Amino acid sequence: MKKKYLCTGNEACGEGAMRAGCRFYAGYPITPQNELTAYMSVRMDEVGGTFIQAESEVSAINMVFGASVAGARAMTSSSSPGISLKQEGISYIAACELPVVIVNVMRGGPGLGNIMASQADYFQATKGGGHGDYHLIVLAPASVQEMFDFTYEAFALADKYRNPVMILADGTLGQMMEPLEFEENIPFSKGVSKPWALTGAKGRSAQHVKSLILGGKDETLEEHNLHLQEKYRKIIENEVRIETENVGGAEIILVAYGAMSRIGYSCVEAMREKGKKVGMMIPKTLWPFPYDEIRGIAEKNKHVKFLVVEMSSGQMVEDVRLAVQDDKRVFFYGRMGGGIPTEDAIAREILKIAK
Amino acid sequence: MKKKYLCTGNEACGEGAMRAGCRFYAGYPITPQNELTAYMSVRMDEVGGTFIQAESEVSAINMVFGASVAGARAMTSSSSPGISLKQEGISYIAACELPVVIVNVMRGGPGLGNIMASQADYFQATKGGGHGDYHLIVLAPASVQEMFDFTYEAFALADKYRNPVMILADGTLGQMMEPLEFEENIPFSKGVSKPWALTGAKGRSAQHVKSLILGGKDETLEEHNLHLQEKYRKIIENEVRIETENVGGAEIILVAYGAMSRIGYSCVEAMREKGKKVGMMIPKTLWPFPYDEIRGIAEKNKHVKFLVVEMSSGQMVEDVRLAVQDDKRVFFYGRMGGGIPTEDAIAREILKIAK
Amino acid sequence: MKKIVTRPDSMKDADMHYCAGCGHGIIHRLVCEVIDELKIKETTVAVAPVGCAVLAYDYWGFDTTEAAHGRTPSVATGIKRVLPDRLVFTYQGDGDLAAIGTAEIIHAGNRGENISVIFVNNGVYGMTGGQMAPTTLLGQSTMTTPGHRKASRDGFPIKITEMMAVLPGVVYLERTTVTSPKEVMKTKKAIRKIFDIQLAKKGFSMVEVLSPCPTYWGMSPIESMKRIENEVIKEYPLGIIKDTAAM
Amino acid sequence: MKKIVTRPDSMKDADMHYCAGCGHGIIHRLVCEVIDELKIKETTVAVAPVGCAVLAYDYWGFDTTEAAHGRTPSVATGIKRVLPDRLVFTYQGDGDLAAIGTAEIIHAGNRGENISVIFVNNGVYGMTGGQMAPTTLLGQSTMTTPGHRKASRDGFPIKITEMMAVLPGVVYLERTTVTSPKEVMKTKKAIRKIFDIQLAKKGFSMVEVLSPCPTYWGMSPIESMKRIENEVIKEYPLGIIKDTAAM
Amino acid sequence: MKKIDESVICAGFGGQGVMVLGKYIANVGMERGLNVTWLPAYGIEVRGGTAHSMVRISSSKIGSPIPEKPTVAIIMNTQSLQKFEGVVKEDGLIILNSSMCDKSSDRKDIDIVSAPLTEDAIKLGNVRVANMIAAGIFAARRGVFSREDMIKVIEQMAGYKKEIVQINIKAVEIGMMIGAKCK
Amino acid sequence: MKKIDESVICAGFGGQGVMVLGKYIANVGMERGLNVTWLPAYGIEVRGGTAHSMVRISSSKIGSPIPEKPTVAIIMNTQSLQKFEGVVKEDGLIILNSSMCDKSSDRKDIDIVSAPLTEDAIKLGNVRVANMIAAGIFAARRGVFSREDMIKVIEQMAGYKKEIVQINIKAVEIGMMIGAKCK
Amino acid sequence: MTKKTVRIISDKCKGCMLCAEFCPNKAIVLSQAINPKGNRYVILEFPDKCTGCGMCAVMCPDCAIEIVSGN
Amino acid sequence: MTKKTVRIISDKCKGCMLCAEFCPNKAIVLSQAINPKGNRYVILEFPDKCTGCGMCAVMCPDCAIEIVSGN
Ligand SMILES: Cc1ncc(C[n+]2csc(CCOP(=O)(O)OP(=O)(O)O)c2C)c(N)n1
Ligand SMILES: Cc1ncc(C[n+]2csc(CCOP(=O)(O)OP(=O)(O)O)c2C)c(N)n1
Ligand code: SF4
Ligand code: SF4
Ligand code: SF4
Ligand code: SF4
Ligand code: SF4
Ligand code: SF4
Ligand SMILES: [Mg+2]
Ligand SMILES: [Mg+2]
Repeated sequence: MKKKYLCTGNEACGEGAMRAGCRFYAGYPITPQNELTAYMSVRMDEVGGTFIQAESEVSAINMVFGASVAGARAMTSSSSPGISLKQEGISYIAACELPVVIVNVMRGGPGLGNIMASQADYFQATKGGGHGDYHLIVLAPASVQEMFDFTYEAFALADKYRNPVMILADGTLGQMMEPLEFEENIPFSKGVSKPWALTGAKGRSAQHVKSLILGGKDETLEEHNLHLQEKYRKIIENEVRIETENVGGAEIILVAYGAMSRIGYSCVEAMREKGKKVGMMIPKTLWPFPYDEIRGIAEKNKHVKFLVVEMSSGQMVEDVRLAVQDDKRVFFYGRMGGGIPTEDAIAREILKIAK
Repeated sequence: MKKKYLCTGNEACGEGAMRAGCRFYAGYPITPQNELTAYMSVRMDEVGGTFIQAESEVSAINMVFGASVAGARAMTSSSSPGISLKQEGISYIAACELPVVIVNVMRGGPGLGNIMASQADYFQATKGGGHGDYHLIVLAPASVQEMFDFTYEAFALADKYRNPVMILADGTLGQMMEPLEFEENIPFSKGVSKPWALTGAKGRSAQHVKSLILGGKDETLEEHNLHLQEKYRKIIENEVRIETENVGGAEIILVAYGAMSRIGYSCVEAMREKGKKVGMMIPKTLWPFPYDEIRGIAEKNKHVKFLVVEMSSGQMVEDVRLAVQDDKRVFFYGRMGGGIPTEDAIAREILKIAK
Repeated sequence: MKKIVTRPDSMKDADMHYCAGCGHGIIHRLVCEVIDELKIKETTVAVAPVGCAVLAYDYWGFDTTEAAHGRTPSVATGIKRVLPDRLVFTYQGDGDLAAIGTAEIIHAGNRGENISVIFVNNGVYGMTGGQMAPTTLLGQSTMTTPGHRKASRDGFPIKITEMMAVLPGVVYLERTTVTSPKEVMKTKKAIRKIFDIQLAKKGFSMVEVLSPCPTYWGMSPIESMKRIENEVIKEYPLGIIKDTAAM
Repeated sequence: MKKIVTRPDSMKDADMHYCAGCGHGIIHRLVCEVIDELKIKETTVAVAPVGCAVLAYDYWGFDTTEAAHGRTPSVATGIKRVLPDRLVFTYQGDGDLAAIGTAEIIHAGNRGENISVIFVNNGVYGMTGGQMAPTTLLGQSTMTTPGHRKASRDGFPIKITEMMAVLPGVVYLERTTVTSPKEVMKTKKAIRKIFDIQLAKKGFSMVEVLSPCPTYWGMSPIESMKRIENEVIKEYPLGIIKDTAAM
Repeated sequence: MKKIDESVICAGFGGQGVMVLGKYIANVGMERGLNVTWLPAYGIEVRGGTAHSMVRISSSKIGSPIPEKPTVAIIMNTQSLQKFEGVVKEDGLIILNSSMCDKSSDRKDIDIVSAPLTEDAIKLGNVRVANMIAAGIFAARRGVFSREDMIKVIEQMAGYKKEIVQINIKAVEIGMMIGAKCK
Repeated sequence: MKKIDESVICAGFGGQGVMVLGKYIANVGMERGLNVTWLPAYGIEVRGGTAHSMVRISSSKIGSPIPEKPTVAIIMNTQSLQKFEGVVKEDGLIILNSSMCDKSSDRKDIDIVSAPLTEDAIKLGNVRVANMIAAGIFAARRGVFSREDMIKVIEQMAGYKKEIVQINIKAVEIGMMIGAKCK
Repeated sequence: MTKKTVRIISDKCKGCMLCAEFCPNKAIVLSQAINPKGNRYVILEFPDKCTGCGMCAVMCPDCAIEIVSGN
Repeated sequence: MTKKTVRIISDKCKGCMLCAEFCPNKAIVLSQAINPKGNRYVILEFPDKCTGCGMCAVMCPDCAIEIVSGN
């Protein structure tokens, strides 16, 4: 039976994790994701899983490292400053190919900033905030339902590719409420078998998890990197997701993700009612980024223009430029530090471009 | 009088800092930059400055935050994993507009990786490894002399713009020796006056340094961000640096920075001797990136192709693509995890493209 | 009409954002009173934490900087080494000091940095909405300890001040509270003491103040004061914990 | 010919990268001997540090993971909570444990995590080439203390084990060394003890082993052992520091 | 089904229940089978001060959870009136807690219901149900929810505490009466 | 000025002074007014094992500090011979420490000087100056540095410790003799 | 000598009642009124009882109490 | 009963001399030879003195010493 709850994005994210079989959560309080941490404390207590309020974000990311090493489905969450502190740990997790889910409910930055919604950690999430050549799979939910669905799926993706997955949300998504629907009796996901996990060398020889690769007898670090790149290529091939609305025949296509795409949608709907030919592209994976999909549209229709709207000074717009390869067709409108582009303002930008 | 020393890049960097009047250094050991830390311990002791071996990289970056708040020229250094740990601090420093110099002598990653040279932290340095919309000025020396010169200048740039500056080097640059020449009696730079520094509210009203901006009576975080963006625009206008060699009439232009540009140079020289029309572009500032300079060449000569060579899976190449706006003309060759593209291998790539 | 007691000179005339009955307000004022007594308003640089007291600089009339959460002592170290003649102090909550900033406070103490630390232990994360702090008492309920804090699941209330007593670089440690005028005055005396120690260049010192958070303790300010006296003090006894400052 | 004493079963037949006379080699072997005695090779998961012992997994014949520098106890916490029936221990240098990992070790102890910690105190950063460690003695010269370590500039040698004794979650603490066969056997007994404590689910325990780093102490292995006996032990006295495990 | 598109701002001091009010209205909308969103805004201050929540209720897919021109503003104190008076859509509704607002609105293009909600709530026996009176006014005035819709959700949200359910129902009913009566 | 372009690999065990040897040669080059680079390579192991350093000396601007085809390889142990024998440029030079290498090189296209450097050094009174003998051989054989160049830099590098300066000069001189003599 | 007494800055008062609790003479009580910040505040209900001892001011977290002397 | 004695795995030995130092009977000495890893190693110079007590093995950081019995 499907049940319908009115709940926040933070809670939906937590419940998605629980339903996916996440049984280890470590986090450290920070607004605007505190409801998620609190929710996990209660739910883990109910099911006998582990909830740890770590002494810091640095410790929390390394606790999930450990839990993942031991084979558990593990998650941590934070908001921008806390995610910055996790960057070393994230690089290690990616290097060790550990399936871990990391949630960033972004807030206004840089520095302490404020607790309003923001999308200014896009580069950090998609280009590598940590050191070295690695990638997170970055999912961008745009509704409470997607906070649940994407988190649920994140664990499967993480296990499938042995790769960390980030849920990149923002303060609006985390704190807004919408009806959430899911099958009451979907079984708690059991995850996949993990022969690489360290559970004791019983019936097999001892094994290790590590990212220090000095060469010599074992593979070189370069080989390991090539292996990672090969994996990333597979992810790019299989996992790109984007939603499009009325792009055929559009003169202008709005590109936005997350909460921003919701506002964009309202704006586009209103403009279409007024007869404007405005379409929309909503990336759901930020890495891998839907370059081909956007480039495809740009090449098919040589006159279509793109307006990228973000709650930042312009980060995803670089990826759209890389896709379109013609700066004259790519426009940007954004606000920072907790400012949210309004429908009106977006509409004005569209009209400006249309001229 | 000019003196000439044979010294390592790490030492040259340290001496550059000392000559620039840096009197506060905090760091934490990590290979391949240990010579720099050790050098600073000795030199600070000599001149009565402060050297602190902090308990961690996190603490070190926040110590230089404090030293900078108090008006000193301050520096910290580390290598890739340690720089990841500094990301929160860096975002705070950028947000608080503190002049601080940060040195990253990159090593193989991700994770613990190894201690060989690498350029895989380009994205982290240039797009923002920390949270929020901020930029570091990123300088990319390519010789021991430039390790000195760029570090010396980094302090002036940091003060001029009240912005953190990163020296992005790698294990090769840090550990190689070359003759270093500088004026023995250039005065230790005194820095500029810093009315914003917190030295006690004597003869003025109390003031603060902060990045939490809630709006209300003071400016909003959005206004603060707009101010930062305005500053970044000025830096872009004034501070872009790139060296070019034989780009006029070139059929292929090699683009590389740092130690990689040295190997590239050898390769290009050899090919030119064989009559190949190969030029070279060596970005010296990675942020601000020389988009216009590269785009200028690309537009002037519609047939020239670009080969970007990096010790990474391809990071700067994205910026070159953004500049050129035509993927068919931008090629990449790179190695990872301590692998260094050889002259031979680069030559092969050039010949492949030339066909 | 003459004002005999009024807002201290170094305290700005601003409304504080704290909840009714919050200990931060009292302790803020005490800091300012001591600074006025010592006439060092013009030579003080304070470091505010991330926590409810993050806006301390809006209330204090001397130079004050922000610090990243928990890194308060590192920031103070940077300032003090550059300006050894200024009075430099940190003001930190228990999350800031005893959780995320554990390494920073211990190593600042171990280096014997000549700074003063005011550690406001309210047993909870006030700013983020009432989660467990490392100092939360067993049996106390918070947002992240379903039911209440259980040692087996959540660990023990941490006595960081007692731990720091082991460090040779730390010369003075005292625990006080603000539950009555008498205790408030003792707290003020303790703050005066650690500032004096710094001015005499004796090294690192700290006052831990047991302070109420009525909002997240879920009780009135008066009940909160009683709770400190009846429960909190049992776990965190008041008094001088270390004194090798020889002053 | 019968082998009476030989490489322990759970120790791989690999040449270790350690310098001649390095204490890590001895302690590695002791760990394996205890694991063999307890017959838990198949149910042990170890956490190696970043430090000279980073390659411990190349020498140990049981499951071993890397951990980021200093985060060793957090990684062990993650593993142990998921696999409460496995023996989980960390092996950490003094830089790893007492500098960058200060917060992690203290809070793992404070949570009373049921893990065992082997803390190899060699008073120096071996792996990175001989910089000061927080445990470096005053007067000792290192790569980052021009002249030698001075308290006024570089702080004091830190007694983290004594600090941890304050924590209720920590049930057993002992300091040993490897300067003679007798001391080596005591160290082995201590390792056995903390593993037994964990197997009995009594909580967090730790052995600190004073260990030589001949290379960066600039002396021969034998001189290094003498230095421990004559100098290091004075600062770091041997013996049981805490025992509330009731075993 | 009639096309419904309501967006409600509930604004007031921290203690006035403007968050719960919004959630309640959103819940009723959901029970009615409509799409709904709810979004809090805690203002610029960390704690204390004025806050508001935003609700959208629609028979079609909801994009933005941030109504730029809300159809309804429930205003619990003076500060909030200043902030939101101007943004309400023409033909919209302002519900004004006259107990805590020292002036009313001059707008002629909207429906304004002003009532001493705090005092009415105190009369009812609990100052905290002022918000539910406002909810009742909203229901009656905009005609999107029936009495049954409103009561069902109270029972769900308040759960087992019978007295609380009762007083909340009372408050809503009084609100609906006020809403029906006023012009 | 004659065009000079030498690149030297110095390879051996950790304790054999291959790092200092490289630095020394680079220093002499710098004193001669040439462009030089020196680069260490600690191999894959953290400590112990085989290491090498790379020197370039040139009358023109030096690009890469990593010689792909070095003109000279100074080989102090067997492992290093295996590693570098093949990369030396034709017409290049291999200097071989026969005390620690159990075989020599078969290459016919290069100049090979094999001498028991360790034993010679022990005879001189300090096993650690084996590397300086190699430096002397290099100087004599490639003809880029004069005896004066070599000695001046020893004095600069070894500084005030007279005996050390003396034994190093001796070692270089012996090396130059070996270099001049061998064919 | 003029008597010392108390001046309560009611706009700053948050009604926490710490002053009232610790007034040895119970001179302070909570008023019914609400200040512009939405808080009930305290008043010196019994000026005659006040000795100007200052205990209330010592406890006030919001600098809402001054001790004054004068006519 | 067969006598216990010592077997030194010279390829593993790094010549640290801890075994020799702690041998109660001074049965072990450093040889002049160098093993393939470039280290001088120890040998059981005086087998007769060896009682098989195992002290040397306890001290060896490199598992280079075994105690054996047999003919
Ligand atoms: C890196 C980082 N992590 C988390 C937070 C969120 N945060 C702000 S204050 C705080 C803790 C506040 O508790 P405490 O230090 O006890 O101060 P109080 O508010 O109780 O006075 C936290 C976790 C942050 N701002 N930065
Ligand atoms: C984040 C980070 N910082 C620094 C380093 C460099 N590093 C490697 S090991 C080490 C310290 C080693 O000292 P210790 O823990 O005492 O171990 P030892 O080598 O002495 O056994 C350091 C600083 C690193 N790898 N990662
Ligand atoms: S939440 Fe607690 S600590 Fe924070 S202001 Fe309110 S009462 Fe004070
Ligand atoms: S450097 Fe020191 S700790 Fe490291 S292996 Fe060598 S002797 Fe051991
Ligand atoms: S001054 Fe003393 S007597 Fe007067 S109101 Fe205050 S506490 Fe009471
Ligand atoms: S103590 Fe201060 S804030 Fe509290 S009630 Fe008294 S005057 Fe008001
Ligand atoms: S077994 Fe005993 S007697 Fe024999 S060599 Fe070893 S230490 Fe000496
Ligand atoms: S203790 Fe071991 S390594 Fe050291 S000399 Fe003896 S046999 Fe060799
Ligand atoms: Mg607190
Ligand atoms: Mg150590």
